Amino acid sequence: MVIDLDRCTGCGACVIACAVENNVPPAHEGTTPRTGLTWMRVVRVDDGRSFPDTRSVFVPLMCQQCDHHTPCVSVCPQNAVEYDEETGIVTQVPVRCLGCRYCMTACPYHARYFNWWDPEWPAGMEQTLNPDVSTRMRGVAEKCNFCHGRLQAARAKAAAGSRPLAPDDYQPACVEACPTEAIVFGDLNDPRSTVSAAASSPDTFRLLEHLGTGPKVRYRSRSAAVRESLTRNSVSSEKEQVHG
Amino acid sequence: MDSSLIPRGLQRTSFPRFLAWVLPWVALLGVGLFAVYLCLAYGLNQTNMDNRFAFGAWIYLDLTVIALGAGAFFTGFLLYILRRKELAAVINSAVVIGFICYSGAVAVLMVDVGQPLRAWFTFWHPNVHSMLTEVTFCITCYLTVLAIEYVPLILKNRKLRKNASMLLFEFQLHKLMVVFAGIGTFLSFFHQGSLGGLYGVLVGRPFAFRPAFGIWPSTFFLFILSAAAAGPSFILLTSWLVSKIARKPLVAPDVYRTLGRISGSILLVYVLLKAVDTLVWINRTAPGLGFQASSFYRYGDFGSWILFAEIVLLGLLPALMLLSSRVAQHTGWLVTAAAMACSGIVLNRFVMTIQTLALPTLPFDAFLSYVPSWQEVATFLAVIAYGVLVYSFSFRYLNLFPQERELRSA
Amino acid sequence: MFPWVYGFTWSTGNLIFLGIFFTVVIVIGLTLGLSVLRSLRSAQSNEIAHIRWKSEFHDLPAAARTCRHIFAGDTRERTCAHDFDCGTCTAHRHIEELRRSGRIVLHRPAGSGGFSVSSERLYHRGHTWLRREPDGTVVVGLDDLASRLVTDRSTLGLPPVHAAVFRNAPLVTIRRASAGTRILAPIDGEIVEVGGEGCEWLVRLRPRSLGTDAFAHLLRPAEAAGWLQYEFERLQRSLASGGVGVTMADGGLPMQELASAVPVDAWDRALGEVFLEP
Amino acid sequence: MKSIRWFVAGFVVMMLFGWVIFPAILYTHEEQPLQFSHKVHSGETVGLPCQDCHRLSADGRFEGVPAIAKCAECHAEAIGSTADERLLVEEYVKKGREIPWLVYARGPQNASFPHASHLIGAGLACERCHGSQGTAESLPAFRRNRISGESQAIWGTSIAGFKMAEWDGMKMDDCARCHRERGVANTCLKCHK
Repeated sequence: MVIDLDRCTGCGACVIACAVENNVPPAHEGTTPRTGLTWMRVVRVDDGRSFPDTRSVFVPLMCQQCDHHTPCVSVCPQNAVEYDEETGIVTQVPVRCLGCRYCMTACPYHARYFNWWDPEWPAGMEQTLNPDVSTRMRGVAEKCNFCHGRLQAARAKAAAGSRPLAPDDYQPACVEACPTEAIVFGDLNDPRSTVSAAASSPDTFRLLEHLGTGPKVRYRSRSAAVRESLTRNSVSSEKEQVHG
Repeated sequence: MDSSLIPRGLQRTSFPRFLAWVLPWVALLGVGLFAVYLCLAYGLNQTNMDNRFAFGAWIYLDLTVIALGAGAFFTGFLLYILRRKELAAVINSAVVIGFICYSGAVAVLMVDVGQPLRAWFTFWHPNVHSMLTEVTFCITCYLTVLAIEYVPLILKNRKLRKNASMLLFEFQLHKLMVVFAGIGTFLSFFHQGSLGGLYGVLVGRPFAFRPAFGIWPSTFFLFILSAAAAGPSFILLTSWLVSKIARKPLVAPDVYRTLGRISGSILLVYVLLKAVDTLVWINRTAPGLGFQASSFYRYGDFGSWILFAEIVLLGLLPALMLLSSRVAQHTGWLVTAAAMACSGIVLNRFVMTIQTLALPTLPFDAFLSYVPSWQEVATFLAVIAYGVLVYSFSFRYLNLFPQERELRSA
Repeated sequence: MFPWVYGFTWSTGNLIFLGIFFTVVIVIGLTLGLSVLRSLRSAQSNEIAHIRWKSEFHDLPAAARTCRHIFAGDTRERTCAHDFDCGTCTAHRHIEELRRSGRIVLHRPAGSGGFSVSSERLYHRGHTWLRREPDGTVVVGLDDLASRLVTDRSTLGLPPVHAAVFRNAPLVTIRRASAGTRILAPIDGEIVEVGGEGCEWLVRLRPRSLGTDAFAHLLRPAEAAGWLQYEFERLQRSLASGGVGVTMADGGLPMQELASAVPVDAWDRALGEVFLEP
Repeated sequence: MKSIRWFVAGFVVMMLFGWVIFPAILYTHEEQPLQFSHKVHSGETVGLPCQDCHRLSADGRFEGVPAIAKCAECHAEAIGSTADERLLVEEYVKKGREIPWLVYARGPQNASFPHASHLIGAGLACERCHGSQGTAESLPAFRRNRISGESQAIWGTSIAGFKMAEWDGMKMDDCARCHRERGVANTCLKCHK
């Protein structure tokens, strides 16, 4: 997945699409920005200058789908977090999770979320639930899995048609919803795919590259200032304003 | 009233006075249990933890009490394996303290996890690469061992020993205690280490991450050493405290000195290795992950003073004090040094758990602060109340300090 | 966890980790099982009395475990490590040999300290004495210190005739203390007669063995005199710090009615100290 | 000796409780709203192929239980004289109501089983998992786990996991074993959602 920050307007369509697709319940009363369930969120990063000169960039942030040495997989005491060799997706199995939250402390991208409340839908709203995604209960962790329910449905559809999975069969909800087509999704291992082409562009970068986690989500921006501000040593600036 | 339960030859306060001491703790325990009920019935939204501060006061409490409870395994190791006979004076008390610390920690963990009923999944589907798996397995086994070590103390109660089968079981069990001491040492070694490894392996938290020796990060070994150093100090501290509260000598001064010496020497080794580890981290590990170590100390109240306090003020200083023969002559100074050593370890656990999570990782992250909710604090206090209660009852009805009778008549 | 559980793999990590875990569990289980088995076996083999004494001996304060040779002046400082079983003590045998060969002489006069010690009696650490009768039986009574504490015979629960008694195991119970105190039997044997009111002895026993080993652990009069004095001091010390006064700062004679001087709330402690109840 | 006798007695009682009494209590015993004979429909009498009622749709979804309209194709009027036949026609077909079948195979909400991948992708026969269900004379009782609310078919009748036939109780272990044998990925989210 490659996200073009220059195209992102911060509209939040991806966030809504993600929540609808993945049966994320409406925020419970008392939820704060720090306790909500947002598999995907858009963070606004300002450059710290005062009003007329300020420059902001919107960073859609979700599970970065780290490569093999993911910080979260190895720490889970009971194999409730898995690395899928076939797709490269880091998966979370809510029914296996005991809610120790070790994976959440391990994740440098803060992309994992905990169900602090029991999920509740207003009466009638449960009719809108996506049958391809299970709902989660209180006390377990969850996160973006590149709309795995869609992958399963796509696989079944391909099998019904006796054909292999095609790139167009499966796109995550956020990709579909983005009005500016800022998010490109596909097989990074396929050198001919659009996503590979986008990923090999010199203005792409990954968050916290130095940690060696090898995220499969890339960001790109033609602005060197943006690239610099998102890749530099995280703790060098204190003035930065953050709006989650 | 309950004099037939009190060990013969020991003087204990009257039952009403004991009740007056116990009741406030029972009340505190009750409040805590109510908080626990809230957390279990309504979920962890009762706490102030959040997605970023996923570990809070409870994990900190767990790491701390388990480090302080290390006195049980280490005293057992010195007494039964290395045959330091003089430590027989505190072994019973050490076992009770160990049991309290570990059972309290496990109890809090059961509240802390989101789905306590699934706790057994870790045994059924263990991920052996996770430090938490190692911790879970070892602590469960070790708590069992501690409970087994506690049993003879209880069976020795004056009323229970009248029953021949209890006495026989106690006698036979006690003869095999060296096996349990050995297993306890083995298990403690691994889980004290794994608790350190818990944070040391977090490559996503450059503040805590340490490179590995073999399969364990350096914090693994530092935690073992620091726990072994804090354990005897804590035993010293509690024995002294109990003797102050009970207003009678419980152990001979030379036992205090022995404990102090043991604690001091291990603490010294620990502080030196910790200093080396910190230097390696500042110069190699942190820059390798793209971070400047000094930048971690620019947030809030977490200045570099914390490093100084941890290593020098509450590390090197108490180590030297505990080793000094002049300090050892004065129980007051010895106790002060032991308290400082324990505080140093408590601070270390605080830095590893709370500071690690408070510091930002992403370039646009904010520094976080977190204040535990009253439910968290009450649960925390309930563990302390539980410990005081278990210890008070044990002290009243069991013979925790074998030297007490002799010291009384001396 | 087990090979048949879903998701189990025979990886090295699993093998090492689970191997160690199961070893630990098995060792804990086996050790626990072994102690249960052993206690069942010792319950059947009538070792209870022996084990009870052994266990309680180790709980006695060091002062109550003083070696008999201190009272005779053979040695200065020594705590018994053999459960008062001098028959198995090599040091005891050694000192006895030295004494027989005249290389050790008593350098402390065996003062009775006001307690009467009879030359025809042997003394047990539990404050009973024993006298061998010509018919092969022995009679057992309370020594001078104990009989001053236990003045009322009606508080004593004596065993029935034909009951088997074991050395260091309870022989008589005193019902006066809150939890009941036991007076220990000096030797193995069988009760043949129970003494009545006014009798100088409590029970008559037929010893299981009449060999020297059966009596080796008992104190001889020369030792008993010093021992009684020492025991009396020990009793006083233990009572004194509790704010109770049976003091004899001037080294005078112990009062005849010692019992009446011990306050009710200290009874338990006093009896426990004297009759070696930990 | 006495203690051994007590032990054996206790052992037998506990085993009986765990293996016979508890499972009997744990599962409900519910009859289907009406009896249906697979044998009549698929056998010589009518001779319908399985796919006539249980169909894979083009998007890969499986239509497990046919709607009442499917039944109405033949049963617009009563064909036989049995009570169930009358019930079907009077209560459901004529009123246009769906039959509230108790679906044996309805799995837990967190599991997904794409029939398409198994039937077409892997080429498995229906009988591989459903056994002789397709030729059975009557419908067995539906047994629901009182705690989880799931059908017993998900767990299988044999608690110990001793299987008489391949289709006897399709537990997760059975899925996993087949995946392993066929070299299909065994990750959690392969089947869970």
